[in-house]
Amino acid sequence: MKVRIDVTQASPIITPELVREHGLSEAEYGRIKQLLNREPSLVELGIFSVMWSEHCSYKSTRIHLKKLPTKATHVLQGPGENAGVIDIGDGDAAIFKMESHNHPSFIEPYQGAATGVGGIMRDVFTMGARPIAMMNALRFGEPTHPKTRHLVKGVVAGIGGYGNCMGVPTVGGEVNFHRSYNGNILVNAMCVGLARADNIFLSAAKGAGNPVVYIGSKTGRDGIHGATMASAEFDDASDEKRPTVQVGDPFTEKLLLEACLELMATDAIIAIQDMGAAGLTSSSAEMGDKGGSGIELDLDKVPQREENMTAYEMMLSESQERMLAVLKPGREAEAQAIFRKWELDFAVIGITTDTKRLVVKHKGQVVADMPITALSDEAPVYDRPYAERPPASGNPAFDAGKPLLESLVTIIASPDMCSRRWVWEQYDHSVMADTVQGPGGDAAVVRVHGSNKGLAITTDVSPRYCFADPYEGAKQAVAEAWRNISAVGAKPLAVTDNLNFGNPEKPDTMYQIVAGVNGIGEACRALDFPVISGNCSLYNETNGEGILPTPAIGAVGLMADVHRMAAIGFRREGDTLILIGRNHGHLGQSIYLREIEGREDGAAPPVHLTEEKRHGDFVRNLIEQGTADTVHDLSDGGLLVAVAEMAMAGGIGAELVAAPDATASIPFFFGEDQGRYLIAAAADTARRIADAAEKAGIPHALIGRTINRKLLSVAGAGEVTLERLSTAHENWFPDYMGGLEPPPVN
Amino acid sequence: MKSAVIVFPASNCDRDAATALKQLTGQTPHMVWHRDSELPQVDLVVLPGGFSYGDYLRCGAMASQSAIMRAIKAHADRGGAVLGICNGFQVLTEAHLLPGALMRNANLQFVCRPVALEVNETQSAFTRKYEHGQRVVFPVAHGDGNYFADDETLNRLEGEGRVALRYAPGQNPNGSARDIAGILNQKRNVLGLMPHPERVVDPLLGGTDGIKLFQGLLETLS
Amino acid sequence: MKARVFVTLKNGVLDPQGKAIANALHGLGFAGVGDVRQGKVIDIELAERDEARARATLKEMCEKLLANTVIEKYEIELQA
Amino acid sequence: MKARVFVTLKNGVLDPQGKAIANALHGLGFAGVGDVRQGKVIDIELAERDEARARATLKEMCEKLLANTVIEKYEIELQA
Ligand SMILES: Nc1ncnc2c1ncn2[C@@H]1O[C@H](COP(=O)(O)OP(=O)(O)O)[C@@H](O)[C@H]1O
Ligand SMILES: [Mg+2]
Repeated sequence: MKVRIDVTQASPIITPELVREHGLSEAEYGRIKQLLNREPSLVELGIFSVMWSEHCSYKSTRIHLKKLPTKATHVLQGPGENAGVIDIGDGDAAIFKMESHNHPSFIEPYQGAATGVGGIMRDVFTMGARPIAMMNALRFGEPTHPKTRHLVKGVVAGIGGYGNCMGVPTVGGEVNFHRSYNGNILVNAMCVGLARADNIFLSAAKGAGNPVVYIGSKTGRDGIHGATMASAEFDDASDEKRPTVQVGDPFTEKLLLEACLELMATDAIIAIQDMGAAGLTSSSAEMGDKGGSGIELDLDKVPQREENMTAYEMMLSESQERMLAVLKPGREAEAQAIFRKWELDFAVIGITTDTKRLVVKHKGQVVADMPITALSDEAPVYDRPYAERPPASGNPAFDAGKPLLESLVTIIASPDMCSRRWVWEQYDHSVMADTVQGPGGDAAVVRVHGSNKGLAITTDVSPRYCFADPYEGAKQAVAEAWRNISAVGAKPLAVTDNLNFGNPEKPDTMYQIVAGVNGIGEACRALDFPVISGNCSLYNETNGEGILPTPAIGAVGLMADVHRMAAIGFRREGDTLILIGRNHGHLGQSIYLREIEGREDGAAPPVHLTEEKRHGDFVRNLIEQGTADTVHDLSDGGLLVAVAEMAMAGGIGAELVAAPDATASIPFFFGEDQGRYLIAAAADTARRIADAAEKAGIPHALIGRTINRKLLSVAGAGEVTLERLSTAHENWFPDYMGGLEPPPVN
Repeated sequence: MKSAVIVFPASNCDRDAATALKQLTGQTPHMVWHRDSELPQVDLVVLPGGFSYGDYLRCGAMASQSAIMRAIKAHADRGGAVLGICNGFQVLTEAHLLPGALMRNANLQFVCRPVALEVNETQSAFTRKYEHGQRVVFPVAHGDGNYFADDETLNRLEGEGRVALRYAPGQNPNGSARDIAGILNQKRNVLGLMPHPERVVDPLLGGTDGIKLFQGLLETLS
Repeated sequence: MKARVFVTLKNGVLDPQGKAIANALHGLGFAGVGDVRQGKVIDIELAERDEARARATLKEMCEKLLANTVIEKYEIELQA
Repeated sequence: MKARVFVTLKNGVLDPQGKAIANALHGLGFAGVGDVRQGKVIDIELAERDEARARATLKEMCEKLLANTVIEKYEIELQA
């Protein structure tokens, strides 16, 4: 953005070009003049440009997001705050949200991912929670793309670099590779925090005459216009247009966390809000808006890292590790003492007013003076046209002669299905000494410190399903998250989403968004699974090429006693394997088709939400009663992949019966029907489980047992050793990353 | 046994250490801020894991200059026990309470995983409850655990029986010289180690192999 | 030929390490310490004997690998 | 006064970062790259104007904080 250079305090002439550079349409600019009754100053133009950006205003998605279910008795705070809050009993609350840092991570993978982690943590601790777990959902381009390796390496190191230093365990996530992400990777990070339900902090700056204080790091010229960048498409010239990338400082953030929690133990705070995208601008406007008050800022008081910063730069800077708070009058000194102890900047930079206006002063001049509603309520809202597309359909043909177990080896060694150990070993997943289940299972489980309760956490979405059928695919993402939480024995409580899509101005993409939101809404209603927070990342396109629709779902569940948690690894030889759920042999859009037949076609698997719920409730009940301790849900790769994962995790082999119909062996073992679980239990327990399923009318089948040899065998199809499976499964990632591509130096 | 856990800016295993101490000694440790210049009356001082000062410049470098370090040195000189875990080990080497240095992991990556160790010396309050050669599994979680010292120092450490813990053959996660995971000072009252014993004191969290370390201290220092 | 490459953060890019070092030096009682910035120095032995060619190669190395030009700048020094 | 401090690993101390860079350079097809070593460069602004005193102060900073003399050596450069 060239504008930075010629900023003068005197009102420049605002040219159409300048308006365009600020990502505003002609009509939007007309609206701004109308709302102000005059031409905006340059600072005001900058403020409008970020507040009206897609990233901050949700102008393309707002009307659709309204349709999501957000309420339940256990929801203490739904969307609209920095993060959502749920009641988890005993006066405890879980606070969580997921957020993207896609564009910055593509430009500078280490710092982009690191600051993404820092940003989402601030969203959670600004509400009074101590972060207790992190997740990350990552999508990269195809492995052979020249940039992929470098991006993987940088992103993973950045997530670890920030999260590890913060001392918050990173307990899980997802990694996918697909060519549609070649030019637009996705880095979605989720943070879960723990607070007392009666000590939650919100961002409404209620009341006039209260001091507005700035805390954390100094303001520099970082990432000016990051929010508008996150709302624009890339093209090949983006390299040159790069705004300064923000560098993360996890050390300062750790101090900020401790200092904020210390201040929150007093009753000095009226409102508090992190400075995320669009920094000072959005934090002050949002706090004023929610509090129904006005805010007056004196920029001369803002702690500055660089000399001669203009008002425009300060208002738009995205320097990290900063917070804005409104205190009760007279409590400044007490707050300052806390921040001084933690060696952080602290400054009173403004005051709340009763004017409902945002007034910004700099060097004795008023550089912006605008009604706050112009930035929030009056921000544009679009009902963008969309073009409905029939979903992909059909159950594709396949070569029934392919050897089953060889295909299994190929699949579990493929980029999307191989072990992610290379990734998660770079994350500290056991710090805080409450990680009961780390990465590698269906859901991570983190104990609520000092209790027997546990929070189960997962993130899920299968973008290939969403591309084939945006509605069913989005339902599937919710259902899979719900299933993963049920599979460890927790009760699914609430959802956060991260809606990653291409350009909403294209009717095709807009349809993906609309259908996706509808699908999420439908599934969340059926599963009693409210959406309590989320984030939208649109314009994930390069040279007109959009990503697969990727509505990532993060979810949290609660278990009463972590000692009863189920896990995927086989525990005993001689256990019976019981499949819960119906096997239709659905191969459309399956991993099998893609990896073995090289095709991405057919219908996405349909999700039957009532079955999903019945099966999940049934399995969770067994776990809660202590009847089942070894459970895995069936998803990518179907039954045979699930069995292989359970065998590798437990180091115990298994033998499986043949498919009921010998000619349909491949769909039986690799089909991706939804709503299914696999349970391993001692023979007599298994009989009881089967009886119970029978009584409840739940489809079930005994499909094999665990054995005292370290191999996996299928009747009539031979066997494969666990060693061969594990080697294939574990080696892809380190082999790929160990390749000759140069590592970045930092 | 009375203990203190030192809190540096961006220590992050301080709570974990305190929880383990409370569980295994029955007494709540004192949490001591790095800027304090005096220690409370304690038998054991724990320098916890974490990223003091963000690991900026060098891990442990800035923390080793904290006001509290002088008191910790005096405590060690008096024969008081000092346990440095992970970042705490780095601080102890930077403060010259232990020889050598901890460098960047050989593969330049942070590593978090359970690692098998061999208890190499049982002649210390920290290791007396283990058998010589016993295998234990503690998790490691560090980016800079690659122990380095010159050959003369390494020979001396081995000769004087001060290599308390070694990574089991084939398990060295960071390239440490002679598979060293933890070392003692000459008086054997200061132990620094990269793996985290405080994370393996609860069967629910992946093992209980760390319990004996705290029990040994409890028996010796009570 | 021996070369020394300096890779430092661009002006205006936050340098958390430099900031922490400055604070630590103040804490140790070193008065009069102003701004501190930390960078990398990379010493490289090259078979190349022609200075111009060496410089060109080093520049390419910096652009491709040694410096992250989004946030860093570099300087090249040749020692005969 | 401005000072530049170089902190590099002593000879004989293994430098995994340097080695990784050398490998990466080879991987990128840069022939004729020999040994590579990576160190730190720390730029410090000082209020001190006397060169001798500045040098003495910087030496103390290095010994106390900037370098770990068990594994590192340092050089000081003053820029008036
Ligand atoms: N896709 C979505 N579904 C539900 N809530 C959403 C979604 N996207 C955003 N929200 C909610 O809208 C609010 C604003 O989001 P955002 O601007 O990302 O917050 P912040 O600036 O705090 O990061 C938040 O409360 C967020 O939880
Ligand atoms: Mg926020």
